[in-house]
Amino acid sequence: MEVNEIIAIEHGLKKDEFKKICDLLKRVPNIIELAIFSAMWNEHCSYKSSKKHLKKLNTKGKNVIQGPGENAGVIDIGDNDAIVFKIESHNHPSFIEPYQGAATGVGGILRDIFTMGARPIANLNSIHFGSPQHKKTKNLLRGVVKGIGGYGNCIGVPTIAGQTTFDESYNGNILVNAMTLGLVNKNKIFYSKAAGLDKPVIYVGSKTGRDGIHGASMASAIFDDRIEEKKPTVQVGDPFTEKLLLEACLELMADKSIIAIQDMGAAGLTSSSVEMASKGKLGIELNLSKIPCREEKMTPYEIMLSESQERMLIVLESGKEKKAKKIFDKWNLDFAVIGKTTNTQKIELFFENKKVAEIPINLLAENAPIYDRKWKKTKLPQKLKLEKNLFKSLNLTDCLKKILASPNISDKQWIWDQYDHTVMGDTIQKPGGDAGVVRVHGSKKAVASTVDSSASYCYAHPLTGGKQVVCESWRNLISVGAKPAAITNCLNFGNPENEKNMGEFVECVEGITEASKFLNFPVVSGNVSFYNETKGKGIKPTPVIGGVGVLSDYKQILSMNLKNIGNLVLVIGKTEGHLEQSIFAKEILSEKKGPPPEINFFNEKNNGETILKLIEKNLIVSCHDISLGGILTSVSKMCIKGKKGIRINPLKSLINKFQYFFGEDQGRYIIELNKKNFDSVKKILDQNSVYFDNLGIVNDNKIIFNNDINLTVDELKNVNKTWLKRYMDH
Amino acid sequence: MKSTVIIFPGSNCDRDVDVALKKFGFKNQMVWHNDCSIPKSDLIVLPGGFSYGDYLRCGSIAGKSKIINSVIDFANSGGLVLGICNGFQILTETNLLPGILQHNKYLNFICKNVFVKINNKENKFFKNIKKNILEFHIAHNEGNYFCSENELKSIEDNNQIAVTYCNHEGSENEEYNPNGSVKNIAGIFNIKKNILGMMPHPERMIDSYLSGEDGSLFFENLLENF
Amino acid sequence: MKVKVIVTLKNGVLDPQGKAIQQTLNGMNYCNIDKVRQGKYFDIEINEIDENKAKSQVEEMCKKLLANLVIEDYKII
Amino acid sequence: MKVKVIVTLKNGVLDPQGKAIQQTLNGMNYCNIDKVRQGKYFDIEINEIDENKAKSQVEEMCKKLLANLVIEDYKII
Ligand SMILES: Nc1ncnc2c1ncn2[C@@H]1O[C@H](COP(=O)(O)OP(=O)(O)O)[C@@H](O)[C@H]1O
Ligand SMILES: [Mg+2]
Repeated sequence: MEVNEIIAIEHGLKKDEFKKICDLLKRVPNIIELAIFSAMWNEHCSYKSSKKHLKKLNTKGKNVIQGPGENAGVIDIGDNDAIVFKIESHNHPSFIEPYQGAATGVGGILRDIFTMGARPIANLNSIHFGSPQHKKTKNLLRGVVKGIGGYGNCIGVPTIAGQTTFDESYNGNILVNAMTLGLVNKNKIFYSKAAGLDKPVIYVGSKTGRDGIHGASMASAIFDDRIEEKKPTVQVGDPFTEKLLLEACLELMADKSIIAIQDMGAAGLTSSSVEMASKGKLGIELNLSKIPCREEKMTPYEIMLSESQERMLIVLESGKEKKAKKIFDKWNLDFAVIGKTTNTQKIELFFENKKVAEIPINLLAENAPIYDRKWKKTKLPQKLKLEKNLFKSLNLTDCLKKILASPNISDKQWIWDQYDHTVMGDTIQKPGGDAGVVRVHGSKKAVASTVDSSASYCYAHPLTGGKQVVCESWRNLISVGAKPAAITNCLNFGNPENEKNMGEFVECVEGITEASKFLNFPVVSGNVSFYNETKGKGIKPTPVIGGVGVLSDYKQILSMNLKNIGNLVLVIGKTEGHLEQSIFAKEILSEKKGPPPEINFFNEKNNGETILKLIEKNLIVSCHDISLGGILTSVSKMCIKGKKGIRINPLKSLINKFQYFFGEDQGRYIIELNKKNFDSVKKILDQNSVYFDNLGIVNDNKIIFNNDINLTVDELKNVNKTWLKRYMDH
Repeated sequence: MKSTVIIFPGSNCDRDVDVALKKFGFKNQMVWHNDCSIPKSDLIVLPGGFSYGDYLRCGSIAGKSKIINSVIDFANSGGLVLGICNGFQILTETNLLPGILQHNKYLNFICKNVFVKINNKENKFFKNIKKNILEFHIAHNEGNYFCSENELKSIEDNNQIAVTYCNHEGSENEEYNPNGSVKNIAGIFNIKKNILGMMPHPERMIDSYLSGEDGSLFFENLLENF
Repeated sequence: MKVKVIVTLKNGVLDPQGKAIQQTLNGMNYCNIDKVRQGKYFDIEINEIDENKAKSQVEEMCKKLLANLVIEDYKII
Repeated sequence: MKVKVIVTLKNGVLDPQGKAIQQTLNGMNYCNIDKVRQGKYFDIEINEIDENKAKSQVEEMCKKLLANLVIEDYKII
């Protein structure tokens, strides 16, 4: 087939990009070469719109072993142990086929982790759906949850935490982000950089089929009415084969046979082979006739673009082929020597004894286009004047109930009951806490992890929103007693060719960077998902932060459950009563305008670190950060989880009770302590200039405040637990 | 005491049960499904997981594996066999235990703590456990125990019901039946009571930082009864 | 040649998936759906030209693996 | 009346179950089994006497619920 501009455009390339390809090659590419270019120059692989801004991220830290640029980031957690982690999006495929889309999302991120030699120890997920009233929402949610569970449960990695939100901006474009953490000996990490000449290139795993051809371009294609036509590109996952692949790879890695390894993710064999060669400044030669194919008569074009799952590419030490094959035979997986490394710095493909493609690697990697897209700043919205009589007709009890039953606050146990969260026998904080926690098998240490996003804040003011998400992640880790270590990020945005969407991206990244620098909370890996829009309407900017923290002694873990009657409950951090962009504003006042709460980095850091001191000295027995829904929502959850009540003290604050109880000021926590420790706690708080309020005293089973609230914890629990279950059952 | 855990491709609780057995004093060894024989053991455990991806029917393909004949011989000669979750499914698929485990009634995977009542203590698995109700943990998609009425009658007549789902006080209401099992059955024995299959995972309940500690009672007792 | 097999649950065996589908269909306003039973279907490619031989071999496979006769019936179609 | 439906994976879509079954059969010494594909079978009892009407209604249900046309085909038998 003659390649021309029209065909190039059909492959997702722009006119000038096609021209650039012809110029660089000094000829018109053939169809296979065009396919390779289109895959490599696609937003998904090339990061062409985001690269310029991602460079600004704070990626350095004392504990960082590997920052962005590898399959996943790696941090040092002491005693030769390292944690490998990353988050990835599978938004578009999940919208088209929720079960398989979500399942293969989990499969993909798991491979990124074990590719580096790490055994996966925990999964997380951040999932975002349209309005509950939207006709597609329920089935998408059901399918996505089943898919995540179907894959993670089967492979035997616990899903320890997650996040689920509903917002109409996701009506036509849901978000499914999956994160995995793995454990590795820090001296036995594997990378994707090829090295050495004439080294055998090995293909292992499942056979190649016609699945997902053009998947990478689909991930970057705007949804429109022709979406049905894109359907056949969805891949089917096989968690069973992935489990075998995981065990086989780890077995092979125990020995010194592997020079470089890379999973075949987006753009399959194309991107994996090009990336390995590019990193090693080498060439690579592949014989496509040797690829194990599932179907007959697959063409080189199809083979290079296939996104069949559960496959890996390995550069092996010469002479180790037999040994490696034996391992893969044992696990009943395909194994084939398909090529070798060369000194040509080209990718050269052969098929049926003919050379079918030849491209200098640097044209695909370094010379891929980079765009400095136009972007627009978002002005900080004006503060609203909330008139007194707005609150007059409101009653605290009703507001609390309404908020606890609202989709974004309601309990998500219906979801995580379907995820195996206890397999591997080390989960010490299951979903439902501020962060999930797993022990480092066989040691005193534990690792905490959380995924967070605040799309409404980011939409109102991306810079502040970007800062806020990082801070929230930090707080969630502190709340379980973990020292925050590093983050990964999944940047879900609309169309980068749209100045407003691009501006949201740029400013969120800026916010993330500032916060991550101030908190010394580096970014070690991540993923960008653009073009999350339907019919010209983008989603709210949704950067998802995956945070990881470390407990040096797992026995120091803290939960949010209220523990003992008579204990004191304090609010740490100052409450100013910021209601704009809060759940209260949205659910009770139907008000969507105004700025998000401000971030004060100094207080954020100081409050968090002081709480860690209290935990270290065993002075507090529970802790919960204050997030969506403010103090009253947060303390209600502590009551529900701990099956205890609280008598709340009369307010001393100047702001009204709604602002006090539902305001979403940042940097705050609620802690519970035994009365006898109050003096010691106060001393530490005072020494560190940390502001606190006395919120109340734990009681048997009632939440009481003046004459405004008098509810049993069971009532609260029912209100909080029923919404999602009922929604899904009907 | 020597125990053996069989690893099938797709098993994923093999390490967990190995950890538990060793913690309570067993000398445990792992045996690969493609091996032809099992070293001398006092107990064989078929662990949880998704052997062969749970494809076709859970446990059905494992029931055709090479090692399974050795397990059957061991069981038929009176050796102690414990099948947990997927292991239970394998035991029914090999006809070492009657009935079958179907898809959960409410069609979702369930991962949570449940209570089970011990129905029969005249066997090595539960003999000296003081409590009658244990808090255990389940994690499965196909734990809905089913058998024909005749079979059920024979199971009851022979005292083969091992554990049943209940609440913390022992009430066996349908409300406390998480998956729709006949008679709230969570685990059963063979007639001779040397084979136990059950859906709950005692190996996930072996220290106070996990979901509970009643699994410790189970393993401690098992060791004691040798 | 190709042999096709259907495996269904025996009468009287509870079929939670079938029931859920029926309820969903009723909920979608297909009110005249009285019952749904779900089963399995297999397409088997067998290297055997004699139809009778192929079928009897598949029958054997059904008994040994494809169906669990405790709760299922099979039918070669 | 009763309508019977078979839902199968589209050609070329990975069928991990079918693959596992085929390998097991090969392992059980059925060496002439070249390929197994697994699908779903539905037995639908529909309160409708007109066969054509019943079938066209089931067809609609297949499109809306029983099959996911992204990866599956259906056939009324
Ligand atoms: N998709 C999910 N997967 C796993 N766990 C989830 C998921 N969604 C929510 N959760 C769990 O529910 C808990 C409560 O979530 P959420 O209602 O967002 O509360 P919070 O505002 O306190 O974080 C989370 O901490 C998380 O562990
Ligand atoms: Mg929290």
